[in-house]
Parts: sequence; structure tokens; C-alpha cells
Amino acid sequence: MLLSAIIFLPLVGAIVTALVPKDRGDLARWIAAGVTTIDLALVVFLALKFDVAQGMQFAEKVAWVPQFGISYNLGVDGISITMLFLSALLSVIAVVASWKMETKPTAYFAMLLLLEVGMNGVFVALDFVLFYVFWELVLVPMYFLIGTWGGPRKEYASIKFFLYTLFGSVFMLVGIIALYLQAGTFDITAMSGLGLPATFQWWVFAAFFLGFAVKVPVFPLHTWLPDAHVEAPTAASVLLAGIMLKMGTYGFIRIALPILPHAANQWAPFITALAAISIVYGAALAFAQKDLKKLVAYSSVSHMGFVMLGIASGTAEGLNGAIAVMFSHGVVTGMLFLIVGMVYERTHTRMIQDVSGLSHQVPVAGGLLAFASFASLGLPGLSGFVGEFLTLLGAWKSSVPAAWVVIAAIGVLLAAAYTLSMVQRVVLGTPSEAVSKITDLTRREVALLVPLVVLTLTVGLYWNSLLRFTDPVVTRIVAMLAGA
Amino acid sequence: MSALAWFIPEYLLLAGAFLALFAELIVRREGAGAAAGALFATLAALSAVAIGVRPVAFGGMLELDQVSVTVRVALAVLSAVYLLWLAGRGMGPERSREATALVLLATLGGMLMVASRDLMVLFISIELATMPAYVLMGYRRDDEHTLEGALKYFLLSMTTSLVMLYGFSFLFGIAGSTSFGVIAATPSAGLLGAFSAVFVFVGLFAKMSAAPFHYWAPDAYAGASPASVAFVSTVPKLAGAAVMVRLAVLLAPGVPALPTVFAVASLLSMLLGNLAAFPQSDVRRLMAYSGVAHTGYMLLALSAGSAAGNAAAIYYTIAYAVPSMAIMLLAAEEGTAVDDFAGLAARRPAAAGVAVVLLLSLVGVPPMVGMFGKLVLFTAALDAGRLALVLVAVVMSVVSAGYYFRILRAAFFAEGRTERVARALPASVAIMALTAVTLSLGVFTGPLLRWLTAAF
Amino acid sequence: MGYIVAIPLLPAIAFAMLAPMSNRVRNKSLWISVAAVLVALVLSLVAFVQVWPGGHEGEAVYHASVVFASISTVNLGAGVLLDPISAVMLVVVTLVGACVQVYSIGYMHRDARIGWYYAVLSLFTAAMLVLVLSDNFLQLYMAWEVMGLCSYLLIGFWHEQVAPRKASLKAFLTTRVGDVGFALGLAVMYVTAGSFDFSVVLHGFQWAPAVATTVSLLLLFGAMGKSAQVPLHVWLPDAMAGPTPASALIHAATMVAAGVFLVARALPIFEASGVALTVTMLVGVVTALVGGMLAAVQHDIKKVLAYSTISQLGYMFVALGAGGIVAGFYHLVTHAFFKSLLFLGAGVIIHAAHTQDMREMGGLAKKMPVTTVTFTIGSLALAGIFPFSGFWSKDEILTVLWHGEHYVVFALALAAAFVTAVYVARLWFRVFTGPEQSELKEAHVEMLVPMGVLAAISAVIGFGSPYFAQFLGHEGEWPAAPIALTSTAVAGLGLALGWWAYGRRTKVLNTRPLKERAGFVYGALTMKLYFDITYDFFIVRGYGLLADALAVFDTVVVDGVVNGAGALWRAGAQAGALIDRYVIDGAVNGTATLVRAAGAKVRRIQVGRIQAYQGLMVGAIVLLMLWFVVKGA
Amino acid sequence: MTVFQPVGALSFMALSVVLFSLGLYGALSRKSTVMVLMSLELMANAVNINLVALSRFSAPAEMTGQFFAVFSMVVSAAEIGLGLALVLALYRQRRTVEIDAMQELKG
Repeated sequence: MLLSAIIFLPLVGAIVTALVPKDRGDLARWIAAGVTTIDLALVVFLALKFDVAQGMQFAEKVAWVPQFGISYNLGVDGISITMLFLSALLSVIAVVASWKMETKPTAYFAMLLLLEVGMNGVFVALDFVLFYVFWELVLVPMYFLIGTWGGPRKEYASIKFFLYTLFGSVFMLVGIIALYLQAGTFDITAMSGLGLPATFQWWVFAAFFLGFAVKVPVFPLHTWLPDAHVEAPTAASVLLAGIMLKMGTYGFIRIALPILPHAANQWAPFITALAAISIVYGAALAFAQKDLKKLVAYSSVSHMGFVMLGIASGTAEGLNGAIAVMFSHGVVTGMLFLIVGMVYERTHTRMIQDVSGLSHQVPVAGGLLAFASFASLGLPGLSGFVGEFLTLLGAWKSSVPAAWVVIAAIGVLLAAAYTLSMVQRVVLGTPSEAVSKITDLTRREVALLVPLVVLTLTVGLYWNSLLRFTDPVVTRIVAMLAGA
Repeated sequence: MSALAWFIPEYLLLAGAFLALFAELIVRREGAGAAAGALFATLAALSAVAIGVRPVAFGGMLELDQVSVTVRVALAVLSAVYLLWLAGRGMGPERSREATALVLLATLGGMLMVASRDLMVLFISIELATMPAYVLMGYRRDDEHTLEGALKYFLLSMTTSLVMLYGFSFLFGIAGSTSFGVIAATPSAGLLGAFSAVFVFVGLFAKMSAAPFHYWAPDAYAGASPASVAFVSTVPKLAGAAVMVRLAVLLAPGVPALPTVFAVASLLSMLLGNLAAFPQSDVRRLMAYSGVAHTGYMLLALSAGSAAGNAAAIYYTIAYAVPSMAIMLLAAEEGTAVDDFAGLAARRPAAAGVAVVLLLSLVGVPPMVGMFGKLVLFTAALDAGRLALVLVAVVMSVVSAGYYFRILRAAFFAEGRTERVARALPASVAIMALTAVTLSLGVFTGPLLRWLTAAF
Repeated sequence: MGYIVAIPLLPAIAFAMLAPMSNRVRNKSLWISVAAVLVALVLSLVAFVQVWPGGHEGEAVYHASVVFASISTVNLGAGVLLDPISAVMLVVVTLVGACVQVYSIGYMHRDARIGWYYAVLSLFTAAMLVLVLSDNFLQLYMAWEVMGLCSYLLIGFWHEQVAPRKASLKAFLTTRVGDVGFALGLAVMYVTAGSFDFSVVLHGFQWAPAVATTVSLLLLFGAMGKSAQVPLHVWLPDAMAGPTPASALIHAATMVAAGVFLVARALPIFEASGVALTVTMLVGVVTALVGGMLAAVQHDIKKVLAYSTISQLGYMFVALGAGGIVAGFYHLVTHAFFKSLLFLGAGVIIHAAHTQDMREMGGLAKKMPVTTVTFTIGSLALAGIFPFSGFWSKDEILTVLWHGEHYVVFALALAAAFVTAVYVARLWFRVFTGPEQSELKEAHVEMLVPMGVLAAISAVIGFGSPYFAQFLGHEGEWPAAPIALTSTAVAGLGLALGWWAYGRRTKVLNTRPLKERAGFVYGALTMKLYFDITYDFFIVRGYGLLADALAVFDTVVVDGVVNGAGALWRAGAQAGALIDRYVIDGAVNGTATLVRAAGAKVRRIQVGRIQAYQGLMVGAIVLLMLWFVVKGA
Repeated sequence: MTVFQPVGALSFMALSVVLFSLGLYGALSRKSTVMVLMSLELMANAVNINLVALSRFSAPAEMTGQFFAVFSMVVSAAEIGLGLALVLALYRQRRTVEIDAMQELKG
């Protein structure tokens, strides 16, 4: 019952918040904050009771459309518990970060809560149809978050985001149905390990690849990300980068690899090539950006390239590294977007040349931005390094062509290039005219960032705090891949 | 109870129709006729549910199997909700009395169509269902566009139903009897059998506005008042779908190439419907083409030729009819141009929320019923090896998101007039009911589908 | 022996305390950081004593580690390993660190952000100590990168000005280029040996020559980045934009030595590959020579010392390449002391002369006796003059080269020694003799005391070379007399040339005369006169051209390449942005417009005429019937 | 001598097809809507002929075909009445029954 509560509590919250009269924005705020905090508490309670040794736990299964084998089937294992925790945590932070939202607050917080329902749902659904329902459900609130509270080109960005992801996911639906026709059920766990015919696996993997790659995003399907990020309000950006990108990679790890191991091995070289290109391409474009948010958006493309590299490697190190990058990218990029948002609230500009000398004028903001940037470029001791290093190890260890791994390693250097050249201009140097009058972060804003800083350090220094959860599951998936 | 009693819903509708004509004389209020009609339709729906499945009656003329019962109930509910809305809003300048009578008669015709097992009864009930639709489409007597639209609908529909009748005559000729049982039993009659099937399905394609026989729909809808379009685009179409499924089952053994015909029609409808809808600025014309597209999806299910495919076709048509009627009713309240929806979120947030649920259901986004309809439909089609068509359907539903979202974008992101339209409780209740069904029907997909598949 | 863990922990705690309140701290709280490094020094000495008899080559005196990551069967741990090499490095790092921190109190006391300076200094010391004590290559790599961060922060300390900002970015990126190689080396090591631990990788695993070569070359590439070997040396001269004491600690003694330490640690892999050793030696000797020559043509005193460091590091790589781990390591130790002394001295000189350009300096000897004495000891040690430490360690290296029959490399090393002597003399005479250019006064006592300590050590430590060898587990003996004499002769010659060119001048001279005179002096020394003309032709013009070419080469080519890469990269990025906007986004928006165009075209079928519709429908029916006829349903 | 041999079902069906095609041609080409309605009526009668003929030849015992024809006639009458009403209403608005005048709704 715990998992259903975690998913549907925010749904109830969303409905209640939507019904709150329009002028009582503060009431809506507190409801949203209360609901998300309780949800986080439930997830933490779940994590504490979670036994690392066993596989799927807290399972709930109720028949829904029996003759198609569709069932309301929830369950949590090592990987989904980490993502669920990230989703719950970032939701709380997103709500608190938009505390001063004035335009239509009730609708805004209702959308945030609805978003959390979708995100939590995806990570715990074990039935394809349920997974697809939550997968698509996430699109609607994000469309309205970007479309209504976004920046100048919000309409174009929101519809582009919606159509891009919908295009990918409908092909995924075809893949799901094809799998159903072959396996006779929509249950994900029952399907992993089935010896499906090779060519069939290949085509279904292609369908899933399209659906997930758009979400990750992998080069060349990524052009929706910068627009969506630049136009989305801060909280939406945090959730979009923090969690929604991970739904794609989670899809690969939960669905594509275990169920279609043979095809996964066949596709590995292609995915590695795309991943390496994404890393370098994302880094190149981040380097060329003039808008801070766009820079962080393109850095996400580069980081998610590492995740795909880890997934394509199919080795224990690679997959653990992939999940580590997913987790750390969620935390670090969440921090980056929060700080950029806070700076934007004060200076009303995101152009890199207008913002400089933060460390002088607002040392706390400057310091935290520098800290987040160093975590993002993969400085050892911070969580960014864990994933990237393990992915490189895994990629080198796997049968993937070495050239791509070298390119990915160069990607680490390029990450340092664009991050530090941003830090140079924005954090260091003399305060620019826009920065010279602003005040430093309030206690509320700092309180938002502290948990993320703590997480970055704990995972960065003691890797097992994260690997303890993911390693058992990864070992099983690797065994499956080796078997195919 | 005797066979006569099985058709209480029909009697109720008939009584309702006549009573509606004179209700205003008894009760002074304008909407009284529609309200009475709504009450009778609801009673008809309840009694239809109570009666349930029955064996053949009236010497093999009518039969109430699972499909007929489901569609009967759906038709009755839809017309009840429509009349409830009519009681709230009325037909604009015109009197709503005659409209109520026409609606009830058309629903009656629909019910008979679905239950008929004989060519003659089928022909008469089809005519009974369509003729009120002609009048409804031309309801605004003094508007030349409405009349022109109605005339186009009349002429094109009459031509195709004559072709269908011609087909019926051949079917009768081959089998020697008009009863479906005998027709099913006669061996296939080669080319003549194929021609007769073609003629029959031309008529049905026209009624369902499937390409390339859909020409009347865009012009007729664009001319007519949105209220009448709400009814004509859903109830007769649902009845037509049920008849098409039944005839497909009947004629398929004799004409092996029939599923391919459906596939071709489906492809044309999906492509033409979705693409032509893209540049539309009038909601009625947009929904006309959307109707063509959704008929395309329904035909895709039919082209699977399997029991699951047929059940999916019926289920999908219901899943299409409910939200479309609601959207057209909303358009009737807010205005027929897409720009009339501008600023809807500001002035009527609840209505805007409803619009989101309805449009997303038509696109096929979960958790609305549209997605389950498409899921079931694609499963049946893929099972029958229609991969190419399914991929076209999938891409086209993404394209459909494009034009449906133009309405949403107008509603949420554009500034429009701020004064609200007058509050009419029955109308809002009607739309809310339809939205509730759109949201919740998905959960009952399982039992509903098992019930429908039992009929084939 | 648990206190070993405290050594790196103390500076780390100091950093943790100083960092948050970095710009509000008053001078009093600096002592937290200084105290931390002093206690660490004491503990290091205690550790050194415990390891004292030394001699057990390879196996650790104390080893403890904790697992921080477990992936399926493999456990990655972080640990503390105390053996002779790390014991020596502990003392060196903490001692130089202490001297620099004490010195900085005087040097930096007027700077507003001194708190942040000390915080980063402590973090750096902690990172270096973790690197020295690490028991596996992964932990070494992680500490290595954190040090890179600290060097970035220290070089860019005065980030208001543009130069330090550019220099810090360049430093971080160039070292990061090396780190890419290092990371790949680790990946190959992990894949072949299955672990990073020294115990497994160095002693427990039989390395096949081919894979050993790849690993060692990659590690060498990383070491070249950090220890500024040619061609990755471009960042060190620019790094002089940072505060001088920081340069003293980082760019003289500790960080740049990390590369040498890495190669020393990984020597068993290098030996397994063989090829890697020769490559290391070549890189070392080339860097030594080039570094020396470039030092001789610089006008900024700190740049001279920077190039000198590059050259001396080259020496260490030569020693390691030739298999003489003791010689290389010993030179690292001595170099750490006299080079940090020179840098601290340079700090005082710049404070006094208010400029870094040697041409505007002169006559410091009279007014600044203590600085002069200590600086002279450091210079003589650098030049390799008996009895100072430089002489002993440089001779060790020459002896190793001689015994290893690397005669060509030996000759080049001698040439490098000669050039070293030349630029030391040039620097010394230019700074301390000649007319006073500005009013001078001696430095504060906090600055002089550490210099004095370092000077004493530089003078004395030379005599410990054989004991040092035994400490590291190799038999050590006094350097062979003939080699000692030749090296002293060469050094003396260099100094004489320096004195000849700069010592007895009356007015300020630029470098041009040195080039002419060098030709004649060298000519006179050759045995037979008839060599004269040919040497003139080669040496004078050769030297002049070479020096200029190298200067040009350095700024235009190598720097150019590095900056060019930056510019190229920026252009690539712009192109990428264009691709993104027009090619991919174009395709996406293209499909949208395509659909809209298709829609418009399809829409035109609806002409409005009823009979047109009927015609179309009849046509469809006829087509359907024809199709049935053809198919014969 | 009997000039007329008994005629088979085929010729009736042929007559019906000819009449049907004529009606169809009329519906497609006539300019006045009333004439189009007349042509449609012609097509309806063609179908009736077909029904009666087939009833006579394939199922002479029960007269289903004849009933079908009667029903069809009744329905056509009702429809034509409706059609003419529509044309009349349109005439009152546009003063013309030209079928080509009915093309303002398009796109």
C-alpha cells in the first residue's frame, strides 16, 4: 500500500490545490509543501525499510484488464528506489524554490504536484501500460508549466517539447504492444529473461530506443531540451533536468536491457557512438552559449551522453556509473538551475557577459555556483566524478570500440573547458553593473541548496552510499546481458 | 416477458418524441421539451440496461446481442446528455422543441439499426436515423450557409444510400431472402457478391464520413449550428459503426478482400483527416476532419478482421463519440472559431480544464479513455499484421496533437474576452458528465471489452 | 601508528574551518592553518623516525585502508601507506608547506582575502599529503585533481585582473589534458590488472610489455601535464601570475613534483615496459635543455625560476628514465628546498624592487644582506656547486647516466647543467650587483626566518646522499670523483661566463652581448684553435637563432597551439550551435511546415461543389469495382 | 406465333443497371437541384425494378422483394419531400436553385 500512497498522495494534493480559490496562493503553497514533504518522508521510510539483498520489494499487483494481461503492478528495486528518492527530494525543493510565485499560484502548484505523480509513477510501475500512462502523464503538467509560466518563446518551446516526446513515446507504445503480442502479458518483470527471437528483439529495441532516446536526450534528438529549459520557470527546469531526463535512461535499464538483451548487445556500438557524439557535441555547444540556462541545458546533453555510454557498455562498472551519473546529474544540475534561477530573480538577466563578479557581491551564491560547477565538471571528491569515471572504466572494459571511449574521455576535458570559462566570467572578476546592486541568498534559498551540497559530498566521498542500492540489480542485469 | 417488452426503450423514445412537441403547451418554460426528452432518454437507457441480451425476435428481424445492448445504452445515454445540455442552452434563436423530437427519433432509428438482422429493417432504420439528421443540420432556417450545408448533406447522403440500397437488392437477389442468417449461409457469389458488398459499404463509409466518401461532412458541419453538429457527428456515427461491424462480419466470408478495402479506406481517412484538419481555424470544420481521422482509426480495427478487432472498433467509436460531443457542446457555448476559445482559462477555468481532458483523450494521451481505445485498437491491428498502418496511425496521432493543441493554446496562453457566458447548470452538468466518462471509462476497459468480444 | 591518518586530516580540518568565513577572518585566525601544518610537520618527522633505518624496499611500514566503493566483485578502497618514499615526501611537503605558510603571513598581510588564501593553501597541503600517502592509483588520481583545483584557485587568486584569470584557466586546462591521459591509463590498468592497489598492480601482477607500455606512456602523459614537461609546460610560466609564496609551494616543491612521484610509484610498470623508460629519459633531457635555455632569455625573475623548475624536473625525469629512482628522488627533495627558497627570495626581491623585471633591479647585496646570503646559497645549490645540495643530487643523476652508458644523454645533461649555471649567474649578477635602481630595505623577520631554515637545509642536506640511498633500500656511495670534477668544472665555467657577461659591467646590459661573448669564451676553451671558426659559426649563430627560435616557438607554436586549440574549439562550438539551430531544428520545424503545407493542399480538394463531390465518389466506387474485377475476389 | 419469349432475370437487371446509370448521370450533370432530385428518384425506381425482378426470379414463394420495393418507394417519397423543402428554403434565401450556387462552404 505504501507505493500507491507515494504515488497518489500528490494526486490528491494536486486536486485540492486546484480547488483552492485563486486569490489564496499562500494556502496552495503550504498544501503543496506539506504534501511533497510527507511524500519525501514516506520515500525515506521506504528506503530505510528497503533490504538491499532482495530484488523487487513492496510489490502491489491488482488485475486491471485481465484478458490483455494488464495489471496495476507496482514494485521497487535498487535502481528505482534511488530515482524515487531523487524525484521526491527535488519535488520538495521545486515547491519551496517557487515560494514567491505570484501569477496563478494555485494552478502552478497543482501542476507541480501532478508532475510528481507522473515522475514517481514511472519509477515504480512494473506494468507496461501503467508505465506508459505515467510516462505520458508527465507531459501534460510540464507543457502547461512551460507554456503558462515560461519565458518569451514559451509557446514554441512547450509545444515543441510536447510533440517531440509524444513522437518518441507513441513508437514506444507500438514496441510495447509488439512485446505483448509476443509474450502474452504486459508485466515487465515477467518478460525479462524471455528468449525472444533476435530480429524481433532488434525491431522492438528500435522502437524503444526512439521513445527513450528522445527523453534522454541523445544527439540528434536533443534540440527540444535547450528551448524547454530556457523558457521553463526555475522549478520546472529543476524537475525537467533533475528527473524527467532520467526517465529515458531508466527506461533503458529497466526495460530495454533486461527484456531485449540480445538486441542491446547488437545496438551497443551504435549507442556508444551516439553517446560519445552527444558528450562532445553537448560540450561544444555549451561552450558556445551566451545564455547561462542554455549552457546548463547543453551540459545536460553532455552528461546524459555519459549515461548512455555506461548503459551501452553493458558491464557492471558501466551500468553502476550510468546510474551514478543519473543521480549526481539530478542533484548537481538541480543546484545549478536553482542558483541560476536565484541570480535571474535578482539581476533579471541570464546573459553570461552581463553577469560577472558574483563572488564579490554575493559570495554565498558565487561560492555555491562554483561548488556546483566543479561537481558538474567531475572533480573527484564530488559526485560528478563517480559516475563519469566508472562509465569510462565500464566502456573501456566492454567490447565497445576504444576510439569512442577516448572521445568520451576528451569529453571530460571539454566539460572542464565550458564550466570553468563560465565560472571565470560569472563568479570571478569584478562585479558587473547588473550584479553590483543585488543582495545575497536568503536563509530559505540556502536551506534549499544545503541538502544537495550534502548529497554531492556524501556520494562523492563514499561511493557505496549509492552503489549499495544499485550494485545488486546491476549485477543481475549484466548477467542477463552476458547470457544473451 | 414477451418479445414486445424487449423494446420498451424504443417505445419510450417514441413517446418522448411526441410528448416533447407538445410539452411547451403544458409547461410554459422554453427548455421543458428538451428536459422531458432527456428524462425519457434516460429512462430508455435504464430500461435497455435492465433488459440486457435477448435472443432473436419478430421472426428474425431484430436481435439484442452484446453489441446491440452496449450501443443501445451508449446511444440513449449520449442523447440523454445532449438533451440535458439542450434544456440548459437551447438551439440559439430557434425553438428547441422540434430539435428534441428529431433527436429522440434519430436515436430510435439508431437503436433499431443496431438491433436489426434483416436488410429491410436495416434500410428503414438507417433512413429513420438519417432523415432527422438532415433537418437538424438545417435547423437554422434563415441562415443560407446552414441550408446549403444541409442540402449538401442531403444530396450526397441520399446518393450513397441509394447505392447502398442497390447493394442490398443484389444481396437479396443472391440469397433469396433479406434475413442476415440466410445471407450468411449462402455461398459466395463471386464478382456480383463483391460488387454488392462494395455498394453496401460505400453507403456506410459515407455515413461514417470515411474518406473518400466524407465530402459532405466538412461543409455540412461548417454550415450547421455547433449544437446540431454535436449530435449528428456522434450518435448516428456510433450506430453506423455498429452496423458496419455487423455487416463486415456478415459479408467477410463471401468477400475475402474486404479487410483490404477497410485498410485502404482507413489509410486515406487517417491521412486526409489529420492533414486537412491542421490548417483549420473553425472548430466545426476541424472536428469534421477529426471525425474523418477517427473513423480511419476505427476502420483500422475493422481491417484486422478479428473478434478483438471488431470489439475494439465499437469501443473506439464510443471512446471517440463522448469527448467529441463534449467539445462541440463547449464550442456551442463559447463560439465556433478557434480564436473564440482565447482566454478561456481566465474566464472559465473549469471549462478550460475540461477542454484539456477532452482534447488529450482525442490525441490518445493517458489516463483518458482515448489512449485505452488506441491501445486496444493497435493491439488488435498489430496482431493481424497491420504494422505499416499502425505506424501511420501512430504518427498521425502525433500530428493530431498539433491541431488539437491549437485550441488548448488559444484557451490557455492567448488573451481573450473576459466576460463569462451566462451560467446554465444543466448544460454544465451535461459537459461534466461527458468529461467524467472520458476520464473514468479507461478503468472499465477490461470488462467492457470482454463483454463486446463475446458477441463475435 | 594511527596518527598517520591525522597528517592529511589536520590541514583538511583547517580548510573546513577557514573556508566558510573566508573573507571575514582576521589575521589571528590564520594561525589555525599555520598550526595545522606545523603539527603535521612534527607528526611527519615522528613517522620519518619510525621508518628511519629504512632499507626495506617496497614493503610498507604501516598500511590501513577502508572500502568506499564495491562493484560486483571489485572493491575500491582509500588507504594510507607509509613506506620510505612516502615518509620522505611527507617531511618535504610539510616542511616546505610550513615555511611557505609562515612566510605568507608577512607577504600577504595587506591582502583583504588572506583568509581564503590560507584556506586554499591548507586544502592544497591536505590534498598533497593524501596523494603522498595513497595506497592505490585511484586515490592518487583523485588527490591529483583536487590539487589541480587548488592550483587553479591560487593562480587565479587576484581574479580581479585579467592575467591571473587567463593563467589559471590555462593551467587547469593544460593539466587537465594530461589528466585525460592519466584517466585512460587508469582505465587500461583496471581492465588488465583488475584493481588500482599498489600491492596488486605493482608487485602482484605480471605485466606484458605491450600493455605495460601503453599504461606507462599514458601515466607519463599525465605526469608531463602536471610536472610541466615539454610540450605541456606552457602553463607554468603563466602560472607566475599567482602570489609568489603560493608559487613557491606549488610550482617549485610539491605539486609539480607530484608527476615525478607518480612515475616513481609506477616505476615497476615502467620497467616492465622498457620503452617507457627511454621515452621518460628523452622527455626529461629535452625538457631540461629547453627549460634551461628559455630560462636564460627571460627578463621576469619569476619566469626564470619557472623555466628553471621545468628544467630541473626534466632532470628528475631523466634520472627516473635511466632507472636511478634514488637519484631522481633525491634531486626532487633537494630541488624542493632550494627552489622554494629561491621563490621566497624572489618574493622578497620583488617586494623590495617593486618590479619583477630583472633589468630594473640591481645592487641588492648592500642593503639586504640576509636575503643575499640565503638567495646565494639557493642559487649555488641550483647551479650544482660543491658543497651545496644541488651538486650532490645532480651528480647522482650524472653518475646514473654514466653507469647506464647513456653517453649522449649524459652530454646533453652536462650542457643543461652549463646553461643552468649561466642563467643562475645572470640572475644573481643582474639582481645583486650593479647600481641600485630603487631604495631598498630588508624584509620582515617572518619572511627571513623560513628562508634561513630552507637555506640551512639546502646547504647541509647534500652530505646525506648515501644515507638517503640506504633509507630508500638501495646501496649508496659517494659520487665518483671524475664525474664530480667535470660537473663542477662545467658549472664553474657557466658561472664564469655569467660573471664575464654580466658581473663586471658598468652599465645595464641586455642579453645581446652575452651571445657574442659566449662565442669567444667557448672558442678559447677548445683544445685546438682550428675548431674556432666552425664553433663560432655553429655556437654563436646557432645559440642566437636557437634561443630566439625557442622563444618564438614557445610563444607562437606551443602557446599558439594551445590558444589556437581554444580558438579552434570556440569556432567549432559556434559551428555546432549553427548546426543545432538550422540543421536539426530546421529539420524539426521543417516537418511542422511540411505537415501544414500538406494540410493546405489536401484541404483544397474540398471545392464546395456538390456534383464535384458526387463525381469523386462515383470515381472511387468505379475504381473499387475495377479493383475487384482485376483481383477476381 | 409468340413474338415474346419469357424473359430471364438478367434482362430486368440490365434494365435496372441502365436506369440506375442514367439516374446517376443525371444527378452529376443537371444544373438545377430539382432536376438532380428527379434523377435521384429515377435511381430509386431502378432499384425497385431490380428488387421486384429478383423477388420474382430468385424467391417467388414469399414476396419479400415486393415488400422491400414498396417500403423503398415510401421512404423515397418522404426523402424527396424533405429534399424539396430544403431546396425551397434555400430558394427563398438565394432566389436560385442552381446547384453551382451552393459552393460557398469549402476548404
